Amino acid sequence: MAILMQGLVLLMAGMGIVNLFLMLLVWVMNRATLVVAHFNYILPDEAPKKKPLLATQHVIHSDDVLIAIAVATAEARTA
Amino acid sequence: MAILMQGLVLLMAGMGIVNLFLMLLVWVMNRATLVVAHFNYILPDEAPKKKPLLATQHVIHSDDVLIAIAVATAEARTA
Amino acid sequence: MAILMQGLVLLMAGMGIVNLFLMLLVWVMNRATLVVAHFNYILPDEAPKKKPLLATQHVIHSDDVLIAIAVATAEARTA
Amino acid sequence: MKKIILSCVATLTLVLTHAFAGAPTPVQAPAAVPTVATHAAATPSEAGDWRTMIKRVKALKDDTGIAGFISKNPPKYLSEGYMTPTGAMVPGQKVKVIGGIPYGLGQALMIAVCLTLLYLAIVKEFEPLLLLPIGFGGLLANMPFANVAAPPLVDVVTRTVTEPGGFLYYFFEFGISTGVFPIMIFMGVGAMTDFGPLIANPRTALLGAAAQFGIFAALLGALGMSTLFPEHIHFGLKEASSIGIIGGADGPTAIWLTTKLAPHLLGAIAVAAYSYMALVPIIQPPIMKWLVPERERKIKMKQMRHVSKMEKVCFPLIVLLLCALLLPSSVPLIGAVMLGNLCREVGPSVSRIADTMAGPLINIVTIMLGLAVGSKLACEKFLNPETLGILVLGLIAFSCGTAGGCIMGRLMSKVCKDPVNPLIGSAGVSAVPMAARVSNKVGLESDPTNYLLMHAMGPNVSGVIGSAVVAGVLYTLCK
Amino acid sequence: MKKIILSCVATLTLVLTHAFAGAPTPVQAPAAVPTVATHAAATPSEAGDWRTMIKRVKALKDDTGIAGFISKNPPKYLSEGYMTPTGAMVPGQKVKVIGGIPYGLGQALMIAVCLTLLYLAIVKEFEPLLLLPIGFGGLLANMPFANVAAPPLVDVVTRTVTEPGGFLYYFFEFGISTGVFPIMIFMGVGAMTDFGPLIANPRTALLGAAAQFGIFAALLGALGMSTLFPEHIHFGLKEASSIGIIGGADGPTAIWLTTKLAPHLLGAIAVAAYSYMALVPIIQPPIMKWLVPERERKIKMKQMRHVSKMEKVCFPLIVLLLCALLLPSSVPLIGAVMLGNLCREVGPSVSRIADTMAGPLINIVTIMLGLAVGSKLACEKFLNPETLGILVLGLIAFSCGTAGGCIMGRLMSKVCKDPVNPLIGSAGVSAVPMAARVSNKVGLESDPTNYLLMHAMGPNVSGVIGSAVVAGVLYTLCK
Amino acid sequence: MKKIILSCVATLTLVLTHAFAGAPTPVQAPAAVPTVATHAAATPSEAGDWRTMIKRVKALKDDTGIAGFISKNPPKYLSEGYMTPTGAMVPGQKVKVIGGIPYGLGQALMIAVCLTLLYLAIVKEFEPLLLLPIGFGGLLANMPFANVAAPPLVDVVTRTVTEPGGFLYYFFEFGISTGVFPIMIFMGVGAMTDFGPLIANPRTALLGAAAQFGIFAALLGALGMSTLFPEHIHFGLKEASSIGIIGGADGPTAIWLTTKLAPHLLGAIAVAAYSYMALVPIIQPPIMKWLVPERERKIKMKQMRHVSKMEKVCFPLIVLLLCALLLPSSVPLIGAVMLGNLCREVGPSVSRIADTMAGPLINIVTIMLGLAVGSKLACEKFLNPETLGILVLGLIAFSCGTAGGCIMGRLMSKVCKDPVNPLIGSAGVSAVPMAARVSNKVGLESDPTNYLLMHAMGPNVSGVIGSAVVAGVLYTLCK
Ligand code: NA
Ligand code: NA
Ligand code: NA
Repeated sequence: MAILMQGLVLLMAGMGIVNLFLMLLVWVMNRATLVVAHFNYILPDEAPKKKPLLATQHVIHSDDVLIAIAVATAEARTA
Repeated sequence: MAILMQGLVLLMAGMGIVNLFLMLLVWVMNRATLVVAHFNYILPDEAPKKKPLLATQHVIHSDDVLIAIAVATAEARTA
Repeated sequence: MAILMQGLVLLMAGMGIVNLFLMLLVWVMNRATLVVAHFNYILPDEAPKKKPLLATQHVIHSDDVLIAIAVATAEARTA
Repeated sequence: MKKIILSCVATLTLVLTHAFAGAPTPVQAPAAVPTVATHAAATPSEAGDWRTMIKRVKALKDDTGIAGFISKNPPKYLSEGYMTPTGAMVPGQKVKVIGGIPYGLGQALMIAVCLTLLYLAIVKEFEPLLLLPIGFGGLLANMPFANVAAPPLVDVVTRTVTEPGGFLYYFFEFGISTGVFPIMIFMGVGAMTDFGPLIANPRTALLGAAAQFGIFAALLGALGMSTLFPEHIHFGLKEASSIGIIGGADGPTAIWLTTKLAPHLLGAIAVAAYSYMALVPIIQPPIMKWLVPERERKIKMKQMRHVSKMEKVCFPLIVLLLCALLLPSSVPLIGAVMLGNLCREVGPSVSRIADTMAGPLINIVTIMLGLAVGSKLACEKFLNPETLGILVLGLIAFSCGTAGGCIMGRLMSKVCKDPVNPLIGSAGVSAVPMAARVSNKVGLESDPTNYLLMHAMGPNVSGVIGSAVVAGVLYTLCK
Repeated sequence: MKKIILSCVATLTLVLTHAFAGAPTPVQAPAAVPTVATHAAATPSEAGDWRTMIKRVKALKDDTGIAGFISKNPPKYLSEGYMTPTGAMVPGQKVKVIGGIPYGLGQALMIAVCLTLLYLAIVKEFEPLLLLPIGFGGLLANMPFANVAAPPLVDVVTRTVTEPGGFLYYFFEFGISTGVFPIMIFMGVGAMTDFGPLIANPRTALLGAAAQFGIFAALLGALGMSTLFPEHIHFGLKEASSIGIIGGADGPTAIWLTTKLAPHLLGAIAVAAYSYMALVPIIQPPIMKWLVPERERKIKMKQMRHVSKMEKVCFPLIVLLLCALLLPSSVPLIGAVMLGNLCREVGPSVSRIADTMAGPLINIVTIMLGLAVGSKLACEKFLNPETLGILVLGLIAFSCGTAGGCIMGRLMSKVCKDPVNPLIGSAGVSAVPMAARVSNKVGLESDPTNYLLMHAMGPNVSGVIGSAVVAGVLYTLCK
Repeated sequence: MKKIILSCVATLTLVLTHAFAGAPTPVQAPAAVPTVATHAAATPSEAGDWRTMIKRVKALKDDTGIAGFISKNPPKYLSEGYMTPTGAMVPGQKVKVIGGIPYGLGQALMIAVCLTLLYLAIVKEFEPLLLLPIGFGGLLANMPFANVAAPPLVDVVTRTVTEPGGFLYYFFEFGISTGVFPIMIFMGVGAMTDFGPLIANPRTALLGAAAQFGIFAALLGALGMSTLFPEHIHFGLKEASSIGIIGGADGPTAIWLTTKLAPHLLGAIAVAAYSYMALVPIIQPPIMKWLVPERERKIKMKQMRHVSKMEKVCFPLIVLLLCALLLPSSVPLIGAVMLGNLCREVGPSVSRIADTMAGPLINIVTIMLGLAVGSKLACEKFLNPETLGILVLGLIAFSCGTAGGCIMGRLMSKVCKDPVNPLIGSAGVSAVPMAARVSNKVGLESDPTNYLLMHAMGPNVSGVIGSAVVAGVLYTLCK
């Protein structure tokens, strides 16, 4: 049973710490947002934000190209 | 000469083992094909099988494709 | 001061060596150019030199795009 | 075709049987010739005549996998200990497989287990990027005499390596023992994660905190189990903590902590963690529906505000500094995530780095990490009631985490001014982005126009931070 | 929302304060029960009852970063020494931060320094690919108790690792101590560099030689400084050589040489080298304008001849063989560049290799190298007058290198038949391709139709060879 | 231009000659001043005055490559032995180059050999992805005093590394000594290989078995050679096995086995293996035409049946399990190929892994493996009659393998119901996909409508399995 009591202490300490930490984070971020708002000019948003993705994800298949061509051709025909 | 005899034993043992192993493989595969045929539904074939190739090849940017389409369409229209 | 004198020796030796080395290189290259000129047939220049780029950067085979455009245009024209 | 095979088999079987049978062949002459090596470079293998070689060929049958699977004994390096190349002495262990079954049979059973893992990974698509390498690593490591995960043989006197170890041994020592692989995976995770939804709505971080309750529920459960069944299950605080961290639903965090606290459970815990992550769409919905009434499931949340680049760049630094001030033991994990995320958010000037972290680097490390973790699926460590316990506790961890998140969601829904849909609480267990998708799906079932995905990403990514924090705390308190 | 946070904080604070306060809680019973471990697998952490655990929880407050930042003592492994996993004994050092300030405060200051580096890297885009990882590595390494750069704990008797080291420790030992990372970066540099302009116009190599004068100017300066201020600055020949090499304006060369000659200065020197490389567009133009009269800035150079593939393929081999004949100590650096370049020029048949060197490989190594170098930004080594000296000397190095190149440019302009614009001399400091762009820009200011970029690439790339040569010479003479 | 070079050369030569000549320069004063180091941090290099430095500068001439090439002695670490960083003692060897020529001259000859390799790789496109790094590695390793492949200097008492080793040393120890690199290459090979043609037509596996005859022919040849010329050629069973495996026509298999059995032959065997693989289109056709009559060369084979995804996924597991049951020693090689192939066939869900194995991972490993293997092209091991023997035996191996495949092809052609073109037998030596293309080409010469490529891929890929099996057997029998 002694070990169960230790586990209980762990539970309380652990949940307490993770909650405190994330609450503090919430508080800091709420503050920081206000502050940072004045400094947005330092790092302006880029127009079309490109997100680094998995390298293999950009991989396109010639199929895609073929579809693209098909679409393009179709549009051209109806143009 | 003793060592040549050892080599000869190696030859016989080695060729024997590799032949036995691959014959066994042939036999197992012939059997397996029959069995697997009933379970093809588990992993159905994909329509256009994509083969993993060198990562650096074939990575394309959708932008490029879009530009290609645009150019193609434009040219087609003016054609 | 002794150490400063050592530094001075280092300076003279170092600048001397790097100058000598690169002069020698200049001399060798001037010679080599003349010699190599006769052997250009061994490794003929490729038509459009492709430069190694960052792998993740979407190396494309411009050929693909060109082919795509060509096909699209052709199809569009005959449409 | 059949004929040729049969005739060849016949001939060769004859030859080999003969050899195996040790029948005195007619060629007796060489026996009289003294077989002293004929030149200086003669290696020991040349000494002896062709009979020696035939003996060796015959001996091959004792080294087949078949012989291994019916053998009783574990590999020598396990039972008798060994010296590592750096000179450390690893002591031998008493290796005992469940039910006292022979070691070889245990290995055969583990191969069946690994094939099941591969089935789940390939056919059921259970986190295939990790479970396929883990399963394959386990497969290789359990093949008798293949020594794929064996340490090198070291001459105890000269300290030279006389036979290199298996490649899985090197992968493990290089990346898992040092803790480097999980850290590198976390860099990639950071480079792939968008903390925007959390920055836009910081209070959802509390849901990510509440969902860590699963970790501690499983921890208590593990201690309870070993109190209830002291003769079958032996979980101390270290083991219980490692098992609990399954509820963090973050593979790298689980591997990192388990390697440090309870390395003998690494195989089972990694398998449980990734399996349950794949099962999130099955485990969570019933709990969510049970805890959140239909009415609250329909709550629509306000559209999220825009988050500026400056905020996104500052966020990783803020989290890291907070962590440094309060919880240094979580700094390696949080630091790695935040490094990756910083590179991601800084944009084009460092996109080479961010793309590499989220691409080739994480892929390469994933392969080696999966195989190395799989190499710890040894029968004496996996085939026992404790593994069953771990599987049960892992389920408890995920369920309680989901419940914790949902309950906190309902509490926030009541207290907060802005509407909060409690369903996003379940996303706090991380398992990014699966859990967020589940929140979205369950929400859509109640109201087909209510898209919760982006809102659920807040707790989802804060769950990653939350479980890294808990891992640091558990490490400090239990090491 | 606020309410919930506040109420939770209140409750939890209560609980934790209680625990920290060590108040006797009502549950006294277990105290009487002997807490002998209940089963065989009992680990030490289970011994003791819940009070032990509460004590540990309380002890957490001594391990927070806050406690660390106000602590006086450096980490034990630094002051008392340690054994590496391979059995080497690293002796303890007398660690003293400038002004005798407590070590924790020193770390806090270093974190501020690293945040400044990150600011420069992210906002000012100072060589962000390197300075971001370096700054982040420094940040992590200076977080107290986080042990991100700590060596593993090794049991001195059994030689087993009882606690793995931090991941920055492993990055450093793996790639920097061995010198492998700078070499691999150089392979990538070679695979990205076009030596064509140098081959077309070999005499521009002399500009690359003259620009190495900056290295020796800074070297002499360093020796002078330590003669002038013997009580504050202690630069011997090794330190002076490492500082001088900043003037080579090649990161990998600087890191390679400094690791061998003066590893304690690695952090400061790497930071200085990359910072000044980023500052080239600010440092160089005034010097160039001062040394080159307007008239000569307008000189138009002849269009460059075509360079055949055969020449480009032979070039790396010729340079390497010359280097092998005369300066073996420069072979590792030159060899790596030339290997990369050879693969690049050979074309399609080995483009897989060249693309990998210039892509995933250099990227992966850059991440690890940057972080590992950053881990050497320790306060006792960075916060002292010597760092200030290094920064001043680095500026001297770049300036004198620029001057040397320009003066040689004017000399060549006078002597050579074909016109030479002295402005391309400044590109000899390497910092590829920034310095060449500066030559081009300054040239355009005098004559908007005079494009010098391609002509400046000659001295620019020969500067890489030049400083690798100097690094080899300095290593041989000063080691 | 010429003038400036000449005048500079003149001046500098004057200065340096002066220095080298040791002429007493006018400045005599400092000699009287005691040159005690002026401050605490004084390193030994500062002790002594400027004359010490001039002496060192003069001594440079003894360390040039030119001096090295005319020196008689091998590097000290070779002749006197050394301690590795992990504390192993590597004993010194009696180093003797062929004909008793000085070691330096031997190195110069090896550089010529490596330049020839580079020529073959670059101009003749002989397996350039491997032969270019191998040739370049050999080039670097044979440059005197460059220490590119030298082990680190270790202080025997404190065990600390006083000077790091060369980068090729680290590549070798990291990836070749441990056997990890060939395994990783094999993963990539698996991820690039389509076993479909073998699955569709399993009996072609027998052709892959028969082609392994080349291995044993060369093995016997090696033993015969050393019986015939006992004073020049010393091949024991281990050496003969390693030489034989050249006939497997699989680089990684050859490197893996040779590292374990006869590491001193690694350079020569790797070079022979890759060279002959490149020469397959020249070696095979005459043998094929000689052994297969025109009539049989025209045989058209039935179109191949479709192979389902399920079959392709099961295949690697079946092969691996068979191998585990019968030949555990082949499991590492076969396992790696089958892991890669499984990832490939499973499809999109793990394509990240498969693409990485077949892309960045195999490329990175190829660079390091090639360089490391090249570093073993030392003159005392390469410049001797044994290398000539290896080259001859390699040719025998490829020829006999081709013959074995063709003869088995004719046998099958006679026995089997479905038509079999014997030409596909020669593809059994692997050298994927070159040998299959040769079968196709020779077939087309007899009948321009008969495309054998896909049919030849069956024996081609089964040859990979076959030689891995043989490698395992040889390792077990000869180690
Ligand atoms: Na989590
Ligand atoms: Na330079
Ligand atoms: Na083969």
